[in-house]
Amino acid sequence: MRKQDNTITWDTFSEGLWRENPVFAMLLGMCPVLAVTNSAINALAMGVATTFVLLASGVLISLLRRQIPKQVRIATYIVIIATFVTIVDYAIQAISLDLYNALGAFIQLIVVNCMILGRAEAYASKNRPLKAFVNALGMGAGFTFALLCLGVVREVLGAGKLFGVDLFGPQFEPWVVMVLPAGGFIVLGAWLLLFEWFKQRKAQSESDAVVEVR
Amino acid sequence: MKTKPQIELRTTPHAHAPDDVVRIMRNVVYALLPIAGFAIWQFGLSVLALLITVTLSCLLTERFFNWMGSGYNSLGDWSATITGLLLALTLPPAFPLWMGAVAGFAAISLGKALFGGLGMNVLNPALVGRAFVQAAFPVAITTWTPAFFDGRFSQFAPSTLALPFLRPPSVDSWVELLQVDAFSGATPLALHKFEGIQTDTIDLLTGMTTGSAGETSALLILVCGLYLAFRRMLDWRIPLTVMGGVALTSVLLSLVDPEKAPDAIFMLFSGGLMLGAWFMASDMVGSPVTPLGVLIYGLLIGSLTVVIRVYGGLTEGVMYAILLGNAATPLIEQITQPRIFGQRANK
Amino acid sequence: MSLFNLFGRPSFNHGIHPPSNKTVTGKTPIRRLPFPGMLVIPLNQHIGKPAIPIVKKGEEVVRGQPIAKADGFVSVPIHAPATGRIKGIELMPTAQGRNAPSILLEVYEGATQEVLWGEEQTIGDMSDEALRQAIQNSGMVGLGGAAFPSHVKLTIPDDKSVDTLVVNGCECEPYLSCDHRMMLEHPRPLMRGIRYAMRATGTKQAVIGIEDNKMDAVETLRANLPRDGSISVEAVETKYPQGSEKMLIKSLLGREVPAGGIPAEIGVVVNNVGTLAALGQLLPKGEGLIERVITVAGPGVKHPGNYLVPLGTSIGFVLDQVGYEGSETEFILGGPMMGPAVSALDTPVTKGTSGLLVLNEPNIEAETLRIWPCIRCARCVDACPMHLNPSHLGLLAAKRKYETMAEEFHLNDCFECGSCSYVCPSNIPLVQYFRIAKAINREQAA
Amino acid sequence: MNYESLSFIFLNAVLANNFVLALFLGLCPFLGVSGKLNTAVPMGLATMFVMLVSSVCAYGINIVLVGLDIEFLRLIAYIVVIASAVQLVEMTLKKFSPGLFRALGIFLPLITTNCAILGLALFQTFKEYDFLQSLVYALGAGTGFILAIMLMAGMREKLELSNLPSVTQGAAVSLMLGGLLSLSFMGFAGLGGQ
Amino acid sequence: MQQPAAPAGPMVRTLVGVAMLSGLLVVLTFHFTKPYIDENQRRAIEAALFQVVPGAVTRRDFLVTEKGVVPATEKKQPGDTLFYAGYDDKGKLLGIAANARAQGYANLIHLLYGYDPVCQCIRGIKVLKLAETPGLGDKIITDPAFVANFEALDVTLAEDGKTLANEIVTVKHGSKQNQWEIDAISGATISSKAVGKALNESAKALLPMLVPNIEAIETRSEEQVTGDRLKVKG
Ligand SMILES: Cc1cc2nc3c(=O)[nH]c(=O)nc-3n(C[C@H](O)[C@H](O)[C@H](O)COP(=O)(O)O)c2cc1C
Ligand SMILES: Cc1cc2nc3c(=O)[nH]c(=O)nc-3n(C[C@H](O)[C@H](O)[C@H](O)COP(=O)(O)O)c2cc1C
Ligand SMILES: Cc1cc2nc3c(=O)[nH]c(=O)nc-3n(C[C@H](O)[C@H](O)[C@H](O)COP(=O)(O)O)c2cc1C
Ligand SMILES: Cc1cc2nc3c(=O)[nH]c(=O)nc-3n(C[C@H](O)[C@H](O)[C@H](O)CO)c2cc1C
Ligand code: SF4
Ligand code: SF4
Ligand code: SF4
Ligand code: SF4
Ligand code: FES
Repeated sequence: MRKQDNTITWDTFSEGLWRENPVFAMLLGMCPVLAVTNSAINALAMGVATTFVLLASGVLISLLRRQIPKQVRIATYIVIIATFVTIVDYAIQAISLDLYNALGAFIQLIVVNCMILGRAEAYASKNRPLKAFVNALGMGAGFTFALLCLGVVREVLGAGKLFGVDLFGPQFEPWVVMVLPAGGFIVLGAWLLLFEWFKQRKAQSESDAVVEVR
Repeated sequence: MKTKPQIELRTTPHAHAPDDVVRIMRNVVYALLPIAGFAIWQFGLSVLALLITVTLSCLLTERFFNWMGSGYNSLGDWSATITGLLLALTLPPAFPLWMGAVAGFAAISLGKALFGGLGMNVLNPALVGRAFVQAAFPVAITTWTPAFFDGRFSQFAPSTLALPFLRPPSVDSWVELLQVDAFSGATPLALHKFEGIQTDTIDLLTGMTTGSAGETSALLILVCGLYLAFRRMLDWRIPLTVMGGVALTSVLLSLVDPEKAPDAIFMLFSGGLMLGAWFMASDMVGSPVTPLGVLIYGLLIGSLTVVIRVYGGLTEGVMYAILLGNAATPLIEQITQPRIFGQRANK
Repeated sequence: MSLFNLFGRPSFNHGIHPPSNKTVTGKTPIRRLPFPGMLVIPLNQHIGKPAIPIVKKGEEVVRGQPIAKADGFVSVPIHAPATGRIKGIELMPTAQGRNAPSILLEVYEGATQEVLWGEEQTIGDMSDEALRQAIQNSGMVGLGGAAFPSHVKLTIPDDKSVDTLVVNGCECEPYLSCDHRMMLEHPRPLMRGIRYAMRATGTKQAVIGIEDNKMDAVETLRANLPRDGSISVEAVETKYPQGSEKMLIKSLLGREVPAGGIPAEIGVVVNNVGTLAALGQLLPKGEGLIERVITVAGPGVKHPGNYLVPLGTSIGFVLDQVGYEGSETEFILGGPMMGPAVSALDTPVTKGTSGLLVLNEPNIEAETLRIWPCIRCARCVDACPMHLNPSHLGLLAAKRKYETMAEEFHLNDCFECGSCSYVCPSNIPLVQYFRIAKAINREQAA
Repeated sequence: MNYESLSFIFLNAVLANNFVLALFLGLCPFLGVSGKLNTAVPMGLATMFVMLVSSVCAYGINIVLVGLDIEFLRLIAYIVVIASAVQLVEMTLKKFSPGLFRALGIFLPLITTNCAILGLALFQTFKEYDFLQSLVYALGAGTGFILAIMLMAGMREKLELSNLPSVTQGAAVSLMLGGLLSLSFMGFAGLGGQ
Repeated sequence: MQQPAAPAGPMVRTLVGVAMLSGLLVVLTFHFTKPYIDENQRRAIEAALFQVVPGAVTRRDFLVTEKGVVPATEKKQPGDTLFYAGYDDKGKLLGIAANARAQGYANLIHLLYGYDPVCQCIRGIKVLKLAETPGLGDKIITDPAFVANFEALDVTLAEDGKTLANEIVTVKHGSKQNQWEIDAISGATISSKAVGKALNESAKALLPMLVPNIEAIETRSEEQVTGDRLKVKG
């Protein structure tokens, strides 16, 4: 169990970026990760929306953490999260219907993204609002980063565009599979493979180094 | 006693059947060569180039993953060659070469190397490659060109030589210039599904149709398949049950839904069914080892093929049916473990 | 696949068809080999407790004299195969690779081939009890390979009853033809032995099963059948392992021995033709088992054939007598499918040895040694006479899931016939895996 | 109002628009619990069961919400009601059918707030299915989920006995398999289209 | 959420408090964003409407109910069909637009089509939602030859006024003969057929109800020009 420690360090923010990246390291909230990343703009919007919910619910839960009895905490968290999701939902509708249509039901499904509930339970309910905020910002950034990793690859290969900007001209033949569901699985699988490969290579060269020192 | 000989100690049995993996695979390659030859004769240079490109791409990918992994060179077992040849034979004749190379790469990497190489894959690598490009380049893979046009040995189809990553030019004007009237671009299955035109069974058997490079002549495929079956290099139960599944489902559907009733003979000899049944469903790596499992597997593939062809959005369903059959194989195998000798009380 | 066997001979499902390689040896009559200078006679030539020596170092023995006595019921005595002097009792290598206590007998030069021990007995006057005792006294064990004491097998427990004696003349292993020659050359002792076995077990019916590549033996035996019709001869399909008792019973009688059970549970006793012929020969004279016929064959052998060999003769001596080329690398006691390879040429021939096979380099191509991953071709599944799933067992073994193999996939019903390894195009040493798995499971259980 | 036939709704949800493989819903349990067949099957059954419960709940609440013209509370209402309904069912099950509870029970809390469940409730509302259609939709979605997770579990059990390269062990290979399965399911596209 | 052995007071207080807070936030958001969302939706609908009814600048919404065609001022009941009427700046009816949908290759294709009562034909279609394969199925939007099918697609009613004189059919590419046929896109026959099927079914259901009542919507009444903003569900 984490000790109550009020200092905010770089780590508070950065652990979500890489070491505990919700997507690449913990495989949380996979559905939106795969479903809405067929273009970079959707990925970004989803990332921002999720980050907003993460931040707002994190701070509110942290503020109320002493008031919420243990028995009803999950129910309370869900209601709070659902509230912010509804707010985001309407906000996006107000900003752009096209974006709203592209993201489909997945904005509303942020409610059940276990990363958010997980953070609420494991972090926000145990830390000061500011610290929860910083951590949520890191987690949100990590989540958005992962979504972008997928969105960029899938849009570039699948449509020849990046953020809607044509990259290769009209002669480019897009790889349609990339924007289809199968492509989502495969691209995420490929990213994981790549990271794993780097990790193993690093571990390998580290163990080689140890041998050399001896 | 004489000089002490060098004694080798091996475990039983000390005899071994003459077949080994290399020999089986080499024979499959032999059996594929006539089919490839016919495809070249039928469609000309484009198919020749496609066969070479795709096979090369498979071999290079295999070698690349050898190098990434164990370092052990597995090209000698011929399985990547089979994958390449079969994959090329399932592609449309005018398929751009660069897309063929992508297909080969996807086949070996996604379909095989990822799972540990020969024998470890779950789904048929060649079909994984084809399914990948079917989803990636749906236009190119549904572009059919006529067979037996004059000058097929002196010119490529314009789409064949498209530059990598670039959209292949449309073949429409080229096809019109060829002025072939005997064979339109549409495959027998498309003709049947969208225009209600039924191709002659004789034409289906002899390959006087269009379609994927190697799927046209049902008879030739049958002969090559039977060669392997008689040499026990493939399990004849699989093609037989697949074909049985097709026939059975066709007959059943004609009872249930006479309006859409498929014609069993047509279903059997059109499209990629023969090639799929004899060379791809029969890939033992993705099929069950248990006898009862083989029966279920074959019937499943056969019936899925007909259902997709008749009720689905696609004209052809063999590829997906086999992939789904492969995916279901572990489950099928689990429920069909053989009853061992003496297990049932005999009274 | 038995598709082409719909109208063929009776048979079992699955199994394999290795080339039989019996054309030469099957036509060669049995010949007798001379005594070697020294015989090494292991005390554990049979399944059960080793025999207890009753001779001392330096003692003189005559051919046929008992030199070790049975230790309890599941054990048999041993008789001296030649006249000579006991050199000692020492640990010597055996076919199993382990060293075992053995009696060393120095054979007198020019020792006689006459058997100098034994009293004639009238079998018809004996009680069943006495008959079984006489069988034990003869030191008889199954000559079919398992070397299980014959009197034990012929003693039917009170809670079981046996109706049929199956006589196993299949000799399904490639190369081997000693049983074949036995049937051709000694049909009368065989019939006698069958009648003794029927008496001992109380069966009224006996069936001799012979593979249909030995139709001459079928005819010879048919010509020698007793009139009363209690004994019959049946030709069965030539297929390995037709000679395994479970398979043969299935072929001849259509009954399946329950998994993990013995034939007596379904009212059958199985004996090898060699066993019964020997019994028919020895019992009336009250002699013991001191020699046996072995097939010596293989590409490396100059004069392949069937030889009557005193027990305890080293295989090196046998090979010197029949002549062999120097490039051989593999020596096998028994047939190529189940016989163990031996590591030393001073390994002795014992009661359970049915053949000596010499394979040389061309038979063991380098290519066949390469092991590929299982390609799931299902050939092993279609070959396994026990209807196991060797493919899956092999994969499990490679991942060391030995317990799963036994608990869910019937590992212990595998009788190591080698059919699966024989057909495997990936050259996976399946039988070897299974043997290791069983051994490790046994160790874990102990 | 929606005029899709029941059989079309069912087949479409099972095959062509499979919740996991085409719509990306319920991936966490799909990836997390598909390692072994004997946990995947109860998980699938539990999911189907919860889908049926939540389909009924969502249909009911939606009538109330539309009636009161407070549709903007839909999300909150759905999630709360579905979660409580599943809790209630869980408690009833525990009391009256301990056997069933033991088989499915451990999975229930895991999936009450999973996106396949909520997604189903939202989709049936968007598609304006009537009661029977909603029920069939839930049945189809559940069947599709069971199908997908069983196929996946079978394949992963098989892979357990193969020699995976060290980099592909773990989640990556499951995702790739999911991708290939999704490719294979594309064959069902357009089923019943014409 | 284990129930027992907790002081009920704080529990209830928290739940009620959170629920109220959440309700408040949601209601505030709803009210704050509603005008924008409505505006967005109006623009979206009108953009589509004005595209399929060329020349239209204002619109009115109607419902086909059991009672006949009524202005869409009441709440839509299950079974009612919504359509939009488009007028030029002088208030003359130019055409009506209605929704149609059918199963395409990947999923349902949602369309809005414009009906011209003068020529008794469909004057244009707009794809609202589709999940067809990019490069193939989405040619129903991008292929000019296909779009040209809807310059004047004949949907004359049969003499009895209960159905269409000729059902709309999609025919193989290059074989269009009649004004009520749709020339399919080669390579995307399924998507093309879905469009035909969607139009056919919608027109068959809507037009027999609409045409006899066309006078009722012929002119717009002033008060409804702007006030009418009906919510369309996503
Ligand atoms: C430990 C052991 C106990 C046996 N007990 C009996 C028995 O009680 N009755 C019998 O007929 N055979 C018995 N057998 C013999 C076997 O059934 C079988 O004949 C023998 O193992 C030879 O097998 P094979 O003939 O397949 O080579 C026994 C074998 C062993 C190894
Ligand atoms: C794979 C296998 C093959 C066998 N083949 C023969 C055979 O061909 N002939 C034979 O007499 N016994 C054969 N046996 C041994 C028989 O199962 C059985 O042990 C024997 O016939 C019993 O006779 P015995 O006790 O007189 O040796 C075989 C056993 C196994 C496991
Ligand atoms: C991956 C893939 C995606 C496809 N997508 C569509 C599509 O979105 N719309 C469509 O009408 N046909 C699509 N098709 C093609 C159809 O299956 C079918 O081949 C085609 O509609 C037949 O039309 P044709 O007879 O004009 O060639 C697709 C095919 C594949 C392989
Ligand atoms: C009868 C037979 C059929 C085969 N069919 C295929 C096939 O359809 N696709 C393929 O990639 N490899 C095929 N192979 C080659 C090999 O089994 C395949 O590459 C393995 O799946 C690789 O693990 C076949 C081999 C044999 C012996
Ligand atoms: S030793 Fe060989 S030939 Fe003899 S019975 Fe056994 S397996 Fe058959
Ligand atoms: S060795 Fe065992 S597994 Fe192999 S075929 Fe013989 S009985 Fe079957
Ligand atoms: S025979 Fe060998 S390669 Fe074939 S299934 Fe059996 S173990 Fe695998
Ligand atoms: S709690 Fe829900 S979202 Fe989280 S892993 Fe489980 S199923 Fe997925
Ligand atoms: S199940 Fe969909 S995000 Fe977890």
